[in-house]
Amino acid sequence: MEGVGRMEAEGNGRGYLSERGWKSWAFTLDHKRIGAMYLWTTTVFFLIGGVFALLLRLELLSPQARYFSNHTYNVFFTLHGAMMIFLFIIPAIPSGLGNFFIPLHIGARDVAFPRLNLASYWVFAAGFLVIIGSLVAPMDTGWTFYTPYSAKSAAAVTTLSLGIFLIGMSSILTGLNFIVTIHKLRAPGMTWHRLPLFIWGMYSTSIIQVIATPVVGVTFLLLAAERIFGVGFFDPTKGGDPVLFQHFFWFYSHPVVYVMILPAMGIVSEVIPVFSRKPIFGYKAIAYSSVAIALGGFLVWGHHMFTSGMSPLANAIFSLMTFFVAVPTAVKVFNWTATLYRGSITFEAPMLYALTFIFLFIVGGLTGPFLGALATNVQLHDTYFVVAHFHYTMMGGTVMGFLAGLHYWFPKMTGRMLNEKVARVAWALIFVGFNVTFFTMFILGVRGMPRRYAEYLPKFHTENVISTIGSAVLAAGILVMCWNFLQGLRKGAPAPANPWRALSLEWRAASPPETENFPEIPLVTEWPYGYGTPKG
Amino acid sequence: MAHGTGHSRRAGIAVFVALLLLTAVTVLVSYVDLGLWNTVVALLIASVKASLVALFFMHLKGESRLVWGFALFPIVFLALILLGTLSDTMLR
Amino acid sequence: MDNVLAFGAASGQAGRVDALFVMIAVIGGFFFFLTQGLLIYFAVKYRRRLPDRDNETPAITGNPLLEFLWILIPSIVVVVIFYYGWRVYTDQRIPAAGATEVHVTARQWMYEIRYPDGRTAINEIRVPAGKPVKFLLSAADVLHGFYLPDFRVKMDMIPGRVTTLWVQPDRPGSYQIFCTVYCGTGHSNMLAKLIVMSPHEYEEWVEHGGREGDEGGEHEPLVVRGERILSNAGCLNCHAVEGKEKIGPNLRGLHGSKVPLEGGKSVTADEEYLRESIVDPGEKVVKGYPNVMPTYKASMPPDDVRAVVEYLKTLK
Amino acid sequence: MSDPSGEHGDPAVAFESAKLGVWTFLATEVLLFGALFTAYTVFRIRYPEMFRVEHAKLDRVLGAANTVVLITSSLMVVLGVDAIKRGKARLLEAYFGATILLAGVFLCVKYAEYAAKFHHGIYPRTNLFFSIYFMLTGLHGIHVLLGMGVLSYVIILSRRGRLSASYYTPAEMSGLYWHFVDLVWIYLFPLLYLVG
Repeated sequence: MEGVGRMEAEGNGRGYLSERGWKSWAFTLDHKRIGAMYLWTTTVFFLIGGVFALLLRLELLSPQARYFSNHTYNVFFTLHGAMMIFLFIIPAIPSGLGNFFIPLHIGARDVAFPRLNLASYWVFAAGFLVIIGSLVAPMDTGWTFYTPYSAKSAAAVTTLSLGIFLIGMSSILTGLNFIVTIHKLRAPGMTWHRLPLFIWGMYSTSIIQVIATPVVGVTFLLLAAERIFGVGFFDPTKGGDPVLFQHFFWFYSHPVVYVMILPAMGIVSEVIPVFSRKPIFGYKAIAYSSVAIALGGFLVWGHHMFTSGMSPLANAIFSLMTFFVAVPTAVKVFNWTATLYRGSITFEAPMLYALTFIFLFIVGGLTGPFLGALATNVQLHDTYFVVAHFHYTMMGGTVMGFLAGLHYWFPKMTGRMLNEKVARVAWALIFVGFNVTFFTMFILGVRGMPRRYAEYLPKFHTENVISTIGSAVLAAGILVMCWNFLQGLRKGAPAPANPWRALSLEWRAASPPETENFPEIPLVTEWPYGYGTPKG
Repeated sequence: MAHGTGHSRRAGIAVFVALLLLTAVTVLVSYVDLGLWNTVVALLIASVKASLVALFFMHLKGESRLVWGFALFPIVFLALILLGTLSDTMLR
Repeated sequence: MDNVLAFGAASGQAGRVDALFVMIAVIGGFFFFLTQGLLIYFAVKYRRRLPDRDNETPAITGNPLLEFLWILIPSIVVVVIFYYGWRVYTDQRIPAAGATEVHVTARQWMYEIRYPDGRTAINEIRVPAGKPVKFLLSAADVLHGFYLPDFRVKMDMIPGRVTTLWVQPDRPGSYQIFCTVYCGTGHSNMLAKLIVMSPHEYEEWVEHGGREGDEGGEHEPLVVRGERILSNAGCLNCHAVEGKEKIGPNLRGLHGSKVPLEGGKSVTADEEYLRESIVDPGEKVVKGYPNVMPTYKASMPPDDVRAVVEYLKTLK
Repeated sequence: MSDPSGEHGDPAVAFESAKLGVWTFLATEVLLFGALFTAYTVFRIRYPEMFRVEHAKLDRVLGAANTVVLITSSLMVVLGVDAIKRGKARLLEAYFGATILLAGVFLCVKYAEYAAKFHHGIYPRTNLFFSIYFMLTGLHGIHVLLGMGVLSYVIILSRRGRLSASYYTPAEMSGLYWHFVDLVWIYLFPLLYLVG
């Protein structure tokens, strides 16, 4: 695939990767290097979190405690949840891929505040070090830290609170940086309606990070204060209200699922047109639905609390709002599907993962109304149905989007191509393993198995065994994929500047991009989805 | 970039005096028992003071719509977390 | 619409929840096959055929009517689902007149039941069929849950507050109760039963003093009786007989053994020690175990304690 | 919305970016205090009697004095920023120095109030009103401390001759932050000291 346009700088060696030595990384102000550091860090935590998940599945092979005590099981599911949420899925796409590609997408040399960007990474690093430090007395509270249990637990909750506060700060600063970057540093001619949809997703995400994260920050401060000073906001014996903790927690933690999913949706919106050779269908609808989801996401936090003894009015309002936030998500799915219509579709790994995202996200999305409707929520809440729904949207959604992005941009980030055959084998294993693991959990949930159970009644045995087998297949897929990435890094074929013949700006930079990104700031004259012929 | 002028200094001092007066008023009113109205009056005065600070000290008055947006935006969410939480705690 | 799902609904209310479930499943199923079908159909039909001519796709960028429709139709559908879900829920929350009230207090890791006439029990609620029951739920330490899957209902149990849950059990039978809010080490062992008896049996049971110990008859051997009480009173939620330890020490081989206590002393586990550990567990806490066991002074009469101790003595 | 430029070098873009960044940061701060204000409202509605009795234990004269101190410090910042816009770096340093001094006075008064409370056996754990009082004023106090740090940094920059009539972004931005700290206190004072 020889150069598509004369504008493109051909990859001349290692680009932004030329400089060597740890100092060139630790003190770098280059958004690409900072993004790469986030990607490495978060991927490691993804793998660690995955190991915990496998240990959980292993224990659930038998109804009775066999390999670990109940306490150990509880520690494992807490660590699985907390690591996956706070150290992988929240930072992975926004801070990792976002850092790398926002400036490249909008035609800027860097983010608005490069020093702040580096500081964000190190605050993040401090946060995860503190969290690792809290393992001296590992948490057994679940990643939701519900009071009063978390206020009484003998585990190092105070330390962990501090760690999550730091992670939150990093997240806020990154979001702030992106907002300003997108407002102020777009290349000439890059109007809002010429922005790639990934940028719309990232912008909406950043808004949520800036608005919602401080609330969870202060919530964890209050939890720490409750343990240190005996402050009683959440302590019923002092007149406090444990449910207030849940309000604060979910005011952040519900919008934050959109921090996870919106950038992934952005990636899918990038990948689908490129591999269908068609313009994206309904650009404005996709762009504005990202914003609508981000804002609407703030109105629905109460649906995590329908059985928490909330007032009937609050239950009704939050249920209604929950349903409305489903509409813009549905719109996106319809638009992606319509983009495929009359395309010329190829199935390279990024496209496979993007299509998988849509497929699994539809399952996750359509199981949402069961949980949004009050009466069925009362039945299904806190059962494996919720676990399955959550994993279909977050792992089937966000993680598949993340993998689509990694495969799509791997040539750009590293200057090397991946082995397509191995990538497809990995994809097949992941797809099958995922569905076997998590679809079974819907059945478990409908049959009434509560979540967070170290031991369970024998009648749930069969499904749990099937699910565990699925998780092994899934893990095998992930391993093959990791191996493929490492092989690609070491000896992948050199990548051209634009292997996928895509139109967005990052492909005009070299692979890997030079530190300055572009030889000169590009002048933008059209949107990035001009595929196809106008009168085809 | 607007440069400092005598006018902006005079405006700053005028706002300062207004803030002092309003502080005095709110303290004096608090000694009178108005029932629930004490809270309303106190919050009203505080909001006037806050607006003065934002408009003049923080130059919101002459800012672009973008900055206005970012200044007002969080207040919507403040209202949201308050009302959302109260819709539960007040009506249980 | 009873029994629409594979596992039985235990009440009319549950049937309505199932009907809602089926409705959402049908609507969801329709959209599932529509979207997934189109996705797969397009992916297959429009796969690349002519590598060198793949820029000859039509540049379709949108279709206002289509986009309007697929905003409008989902909006209507979700409002309908919301309304139905809300109605079923509201009806479910309003208790029928004349409900029997049962107080349930959760603590780590058991349910303490108190009936209006003062009877108490652990982890076992008995009610007559055909009469509404209202549970007044509370928690003594941390958040717990009260989930009756057969009735499709659950409610969190919150310290310092009373929440309520109401069911109309129609058919006699034994129904599982789960704790659904994570509450610590023993969370998954925090199980209880709702036993719905025919009105006639229930009357008889109440007249006999409403104790679980009595269905074995007067000539039941003490050890058999002790074993039954042990499993009914929730002891096994925290104490395994053998195998992997749960929250407290295992029971097999306990009698006669030397037990190290918190504070450095130790004691031989004789009958008196076992008795005391049941009615006043905080008095002598075994070294290395949390002091979390509640007292059984009120819920287990001396005869029953004696039976349990006799049974423990057989676990060699 | 101004035309995008994509260039870092442009000082006008840098100034606008910094300003937008600070306002975005302040949005975060609003929600940070917002959670505590929500807790305040919830408990005040639930326990009106406790709030009425307990708030009387606070010294409203000291609170008012501190309000005046903070408002004055805000004026100092306004005058300081105005000075550097006219190129008078020494004057900026003097005004910002005065601000830091006033912030110190504010914290001393706060310290005296805390000490008096502790002396009377009143701690954050005493009751919900004082839980809220200590959390809100404590969090605000931390902001004052941070503000003192930021203002000191601006003074150092100015002493090194880095600020001028054509480049005064750090002074302006630290000023925005300081006014916000003042603005939060404008609400804290009546809510905690004046109405119960």
